[in-house]
Amino acid sequence: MSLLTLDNVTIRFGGLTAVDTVNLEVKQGEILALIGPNGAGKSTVFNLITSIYQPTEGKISLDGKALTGIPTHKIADMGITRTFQTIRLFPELSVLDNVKIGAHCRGKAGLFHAFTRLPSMKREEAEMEENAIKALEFLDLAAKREDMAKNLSYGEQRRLEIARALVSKPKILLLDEPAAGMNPQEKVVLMEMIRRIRDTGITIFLVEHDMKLVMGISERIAVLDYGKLIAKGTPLEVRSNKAVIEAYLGSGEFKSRIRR
Amino acid sequence: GCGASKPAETAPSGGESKEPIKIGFLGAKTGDVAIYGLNTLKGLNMAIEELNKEGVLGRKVQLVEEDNAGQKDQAINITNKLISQDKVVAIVGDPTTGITRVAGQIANSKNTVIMSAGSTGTNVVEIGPYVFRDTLLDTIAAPATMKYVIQDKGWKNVALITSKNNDYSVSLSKIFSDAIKSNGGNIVIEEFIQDKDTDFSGQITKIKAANPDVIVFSGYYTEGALIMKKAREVGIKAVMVGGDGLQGDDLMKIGGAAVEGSISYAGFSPEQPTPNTEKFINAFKAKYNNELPDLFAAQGYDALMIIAKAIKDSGSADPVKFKDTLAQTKNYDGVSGSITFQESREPIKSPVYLLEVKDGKFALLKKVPVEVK
Amino acid sequence: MLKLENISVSYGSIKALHNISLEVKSGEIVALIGANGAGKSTTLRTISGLEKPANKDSKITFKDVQIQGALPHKIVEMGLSHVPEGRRVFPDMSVYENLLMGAHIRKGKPDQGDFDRVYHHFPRLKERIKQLAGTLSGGEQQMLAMGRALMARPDLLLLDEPSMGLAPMLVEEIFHIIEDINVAGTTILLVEQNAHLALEISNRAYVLETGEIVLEGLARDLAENEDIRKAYLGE
Amino acid sequence: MKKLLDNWLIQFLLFLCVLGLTAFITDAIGNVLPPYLLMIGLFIGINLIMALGLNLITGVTGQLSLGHAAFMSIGAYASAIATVNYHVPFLGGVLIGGLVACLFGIVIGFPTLRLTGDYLAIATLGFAEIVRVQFTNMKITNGAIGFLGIQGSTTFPIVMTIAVITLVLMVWLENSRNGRAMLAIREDEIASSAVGINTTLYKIQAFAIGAFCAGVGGALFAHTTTFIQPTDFGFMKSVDILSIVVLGGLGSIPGTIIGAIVLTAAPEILRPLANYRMMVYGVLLVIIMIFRPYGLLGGVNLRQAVRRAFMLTKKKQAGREE
Amino acid sequence: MPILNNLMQQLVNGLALGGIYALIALGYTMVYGIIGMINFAYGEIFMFGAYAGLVLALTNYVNVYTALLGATLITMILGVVIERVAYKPIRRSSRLSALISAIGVSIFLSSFMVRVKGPNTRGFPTLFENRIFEIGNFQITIYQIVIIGVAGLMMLGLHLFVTYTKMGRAMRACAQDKDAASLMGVNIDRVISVTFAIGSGLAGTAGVLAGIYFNAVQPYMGLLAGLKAFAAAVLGGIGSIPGAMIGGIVIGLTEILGITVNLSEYKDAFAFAILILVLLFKPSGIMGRKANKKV
Ligand SMILES: Nc1ncnc2c1ncn2[C@@H]1O[C@H](COP(=O)(O)OP(=O)(O)OP(=O)(O)O)[C@@H](O)[C@H]1O
Ligand SMILES: Nc1ncnc2c1ncn2[C@@H]1O[C@H](COP(=O)(O)OP(=O)(O)OP(=O)(O)O)[C@@H](O)[C@H]1O
Ligand SMILES: [Mg+2]
Ligand SMILES: [Mg+2]
Repeated sequence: MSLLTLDNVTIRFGGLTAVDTVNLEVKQGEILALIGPNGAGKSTVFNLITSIYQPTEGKISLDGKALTGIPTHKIADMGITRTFQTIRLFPELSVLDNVKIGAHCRGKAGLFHAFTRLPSMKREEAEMEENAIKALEFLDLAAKREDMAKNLSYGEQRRLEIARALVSKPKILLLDEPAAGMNPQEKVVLMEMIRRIRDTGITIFLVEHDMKLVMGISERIAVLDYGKLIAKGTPLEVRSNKAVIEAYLGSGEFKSRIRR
Repeated sequence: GCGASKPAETAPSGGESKEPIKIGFLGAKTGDVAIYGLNTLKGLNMAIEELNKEGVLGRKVQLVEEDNAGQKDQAINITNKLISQDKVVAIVGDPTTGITRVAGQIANSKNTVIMSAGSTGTNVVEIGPYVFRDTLLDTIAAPATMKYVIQDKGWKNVALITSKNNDYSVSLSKIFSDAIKSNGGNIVIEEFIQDKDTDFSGQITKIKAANPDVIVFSGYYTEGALIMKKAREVGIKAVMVGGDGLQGDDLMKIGGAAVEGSISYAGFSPEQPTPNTEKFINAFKAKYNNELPDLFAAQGYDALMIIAKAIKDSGSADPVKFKDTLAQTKNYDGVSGSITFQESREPIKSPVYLLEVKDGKFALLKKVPVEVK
Repeated sequence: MLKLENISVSYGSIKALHNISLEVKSGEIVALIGANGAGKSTTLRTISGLEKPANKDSKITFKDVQIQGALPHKIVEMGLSHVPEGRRVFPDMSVYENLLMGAHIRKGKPDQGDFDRVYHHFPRLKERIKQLAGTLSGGEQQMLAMGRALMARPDLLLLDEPSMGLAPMLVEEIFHIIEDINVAGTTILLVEQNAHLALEISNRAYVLETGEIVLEGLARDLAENEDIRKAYLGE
Repeated sequence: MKKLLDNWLIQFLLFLCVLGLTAFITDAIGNVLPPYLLMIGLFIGINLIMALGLNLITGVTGQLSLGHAAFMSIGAYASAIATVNYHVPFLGGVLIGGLVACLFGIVIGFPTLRLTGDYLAIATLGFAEIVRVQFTNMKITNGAIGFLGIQGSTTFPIVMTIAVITLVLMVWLENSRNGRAMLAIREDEIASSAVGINTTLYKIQAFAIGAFCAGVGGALFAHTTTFIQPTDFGFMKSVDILSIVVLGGLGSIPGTIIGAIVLTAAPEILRPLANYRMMVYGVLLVIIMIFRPYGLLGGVNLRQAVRRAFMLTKKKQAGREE
Repeated sequence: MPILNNLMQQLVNGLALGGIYALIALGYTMVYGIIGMINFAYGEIFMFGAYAGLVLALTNYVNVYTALLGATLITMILGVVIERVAYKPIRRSSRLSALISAIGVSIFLSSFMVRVKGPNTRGFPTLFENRIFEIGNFQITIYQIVIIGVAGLMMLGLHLFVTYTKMGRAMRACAQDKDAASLMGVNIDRVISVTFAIGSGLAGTAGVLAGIYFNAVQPYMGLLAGLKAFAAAVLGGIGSIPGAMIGGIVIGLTEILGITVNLSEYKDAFAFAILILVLLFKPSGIMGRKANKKV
């Protein structure tokens, strides 16, 4: 059952075709990883899905509904949220506010409510706060809820981004290099978290360069090179794909050339 | 009650008190319109110096000067401060109509005399019995000027230029335009500028094409000079005619040869002075580095002197009392001409001086006496 | 070559470093590893003059000259290059201009040899010579940042997480390049999350935890250390 | 559920009490304070109302506006025309002033809010200049000559009451879903839209509310001076209001209050300096920015402090109830 | 065809006026582009330049070149001092703080000039004789030619300097990332000083030329000039040097066009309306690069 479908999606920047006729389906409830060399077009795929870029050609749809031309902010309403490769938090706001803002599209209160503070609005606020704290607890950030986001360390900021994306209860969560800047220990924890998120019914679409993580949790992997899909399959299949090894994986066994 | 908290009443009226009589100055010392305020102030300081040689009712006169930077909210604050904190008996200023209207409301409600030494617009003295001005009214001078220009000079085709963001200019242009029509002239082109503009090439190009006999400009001298420079540059031969806004040595300093022949009216002229005026001019030059007094300085000087005279004549420094004496002033021989307050307290100044720029100076063209009804 | 004694640094009320001391000898590769927020980047930023030590008795010696408190450009002129965290390429300049900026401290125009050296390590940069750096992919930007630093022909190179966000093959490549650069005579202080590879190529290493150095020693020894294996190698 | 309703009622009553108290106290102050100080107080109030509006636009939502005086002038003229030409009562005129300005905020907002940063700043500046030129050339405003005969109905208690209402509503807004969305836009627009915030909508909301405040301030100003001219609302007026917001601390409501007090009073306090007054004023701006680069109260997390203070009063109130 | 003649003449008028705006906008856009701050005191530096030129010109010993040079030098120093005193301490805080600081400086400078030189408008002594050329049926003056010529030359010089010299590159690097630039060995303080010196020097030159051309120097002349320069710079695309030139000329032409179609009273509105209109279709100005931030 396909949740998100990319149908012949292409985008060109000037002369450069960053994503080239990509066909891809993300299935309900799975963890799908998108890997590929730097500059292959992975982040661009995410930007296309979230309408930050519009495809030059092709179509993207969620649950059969076309996403093309829909403004970015409505994409979140429809159930797709994401994290960014370069962290984009609300740096001068508290951790809790960051997450509350993440739940924006699940709220209803408008100006009228803001100015009257009717009970219904307070109820929504309380509920939102509760959900936000739950999300923070889930990502082990509850203790930092009053800190300013910019004062968190890199790894914490990455987790906060996930919490913010999660709190809107998306159908599908796009993670762009969530493990970047984390040490192996932290990556293990992150892996566990991603699994648990999926277990709550959220589909995961993941871009990541850490093969331990990718191979460890993904059910399927798609490989992008120069904007083209060069392979699709289970981790096992992909790992042994010649083209993938050549373009991306390398030997996997680093040996110092000069010492030991 | 009315005037219950008036300071002047707490001090017994008459000569016994040694407290100085305080006069407030309201005007801009900084900001766009600072020039008018600062020149008024020069005249005021002259007056104070002179008054303090003998004193008024045996008391010194003291000037409290405040800068409103040309802003209404500051003007309100200052007026309140001058009245309630400094306890002045009269305020001289502001040279502009707009602020005078605002300050006039307050001064009038607090029973303090206010005399503007420059405002020419409508709805000023109508505010109430404490509001005065000693300016030559455009409604009298402008028609007289147009009559001279159109009938005596025969310049029938007029280019009328208005500074659209200057209330003085907009009001004056209306008067000019009516007077032009009633004297049989016709406006061949009407153009607009803004105060502080420096480039008039666009307007002048159009005026040249309209080929007028005369350029009537209702704004201030800076823009006037620049307009004429441009006009001469493109070969327009017509001279400029305008109101007392053109009065100011800077007209010639900036305009040079281009403003030769320009005609304007004024309630004050250093030319062919009366003895009184001559004395003032000499003292002014001595005090201010050989500078010639301008209209604002002369009117500022006169404003304070008229007020002082009213205080002396009524024997009281209480504005409630001396305002009536002030309103009675008739044919006061001021340095800026003779001043009479009508029943409405609107001033009539006589004569109207028609001046022409000659060899870089304002030369008297004609004195037009004004009938006091 | 480089010596840090008693360095403490705070950001407002947050203390990022407490009395750090470490040393890098000429010709070495020294690794600095530690968890997120341990203060690794802060250490590098302090060395290159971007942050000022908070305490008076702190001392940073580079080539026998005390440099604590000096302005970054002075330190750079002495032969130190710093590839900062997050690449920090000049986004509105072309790749070529970025490289030229790298050679800023050198008198006159950099010669073709410098460019060739960079292109040799990073052929991808040669392909993108005219592209604006801001539109490069993450990995391409990392290559540019390192290439840019090499243009200054530094004696000491500070690298802040050079493998972050790179494809596995590239990670290996980058580490080989680091070795090559070192072999060619540049001393290197390397901050890495990828402790595995970092320890593999370094002579010595320091472990930083919440602003303090908790362990130091030969890289080989640390790689064998049980605690380290658990905490930083994810085993 | 019932408890919540009670709570709301209590809060509402408390709000009314505060308003009543403000009116009462300010009225009492008005009777003892000399007119000079009173008028300064009044202008502080007017500036505060306008600055709170700009703070929402620039401080909270992060959209630099250099045209606040335009909304002020729209409010001033609209209310003047309403009260003088159509005999609308004073407070009605103030409301009309706010609403018309708000309308313009929205109309202008739609096309210009696509712009960001300094491009928006210059567009708002340009808009303000266009408005001013328009007022200079309109019949109904009497052009440069100015609009005469406005009743001097503005009083200290009225200004202060409106200021308190504005203040409370602003605090509420900032702590609501809408307020957070605006803050998010200031912090990062792309991330905001990625979490589902319609950035255009909230920017326009901020502009509309900010313009409304400016319009109300303008209306109060017009009914204080009784006479208005287009030159009263020039670029420097916009700068004055912006200075209040930045000097107080961008996005900080208490900062805006302090800013309004300091910058409105400063020209008066500096009067003894006579001819050096404006020079010192300029230097003062520089010095404050150097020593408090984030504004007088910038960087101090007063939002939480205020929240806490609110909780305290609530608790106290609850305590009294028991 | 008198109408056509008229139109040609107005075109020349518009170009000359635009030349002045461009002249002021060049230095503005440069400082703006490098430091990334709206330097509101720029207009006042321009005013200072005009006064410096005036004072020098009145000494009689001075010809037009020395007056220009002297004024340029004085404003260069002024610019550097302002930067050191009022902007450098807050370089790392928000851009709006710097904006307010700049406003403080500009209030100070204009009220200082009122104190020292009085509030009245001053004419400029004739430093060189104006001459009028008749080309066909329209006229162009030496002053106009000089203005347009100098603006064009300055634009070219500045553009070449910023694009191709080491210093220029260092300036652009500072504009994009100061920390990274300092890690390249760029002396940030020096680069910023040089930027201010050049930018302010240009303002000074523009001040003298505008003084000669308009023959009017006044303590508050900087405000409007600064605003127009700001508008021109943004219209052309912030930081783009050719953009400032184009922006200035477009605004000059628009104003004159407003006058030509009998809407003189709306000419300022026209200028800003065109600005807003252009921005709506090209949100980063005529020559501005689209802020192509990769996400
Ligand atoms: N806005 C843009 N303008 C021009 N080129 C762009 C733009 N965005 C991306 N590109 C180019 O498209 C290609 C794909 O970039 P993308 O960021 O998707 O790579 P990626 O696969 O995410 O790489 P990495 O793993 O390094 O993050 C790159 O070559 C990049 O330079
Ligand atoms: N500009 C700053 N303002 C306030 N705190 C900061 C700032 N930069 C860093 N910190 C704090 O200082 C501490 C050390 O940060 P640093 O960036 O040096 O860590 P790191 O070891 O490089 O971590 P990472 O692996 O995540 O890059 C962290 O707690 C961080 O939150
Ligand atoms: Mg990417
Ligand atoms: Mg780091």
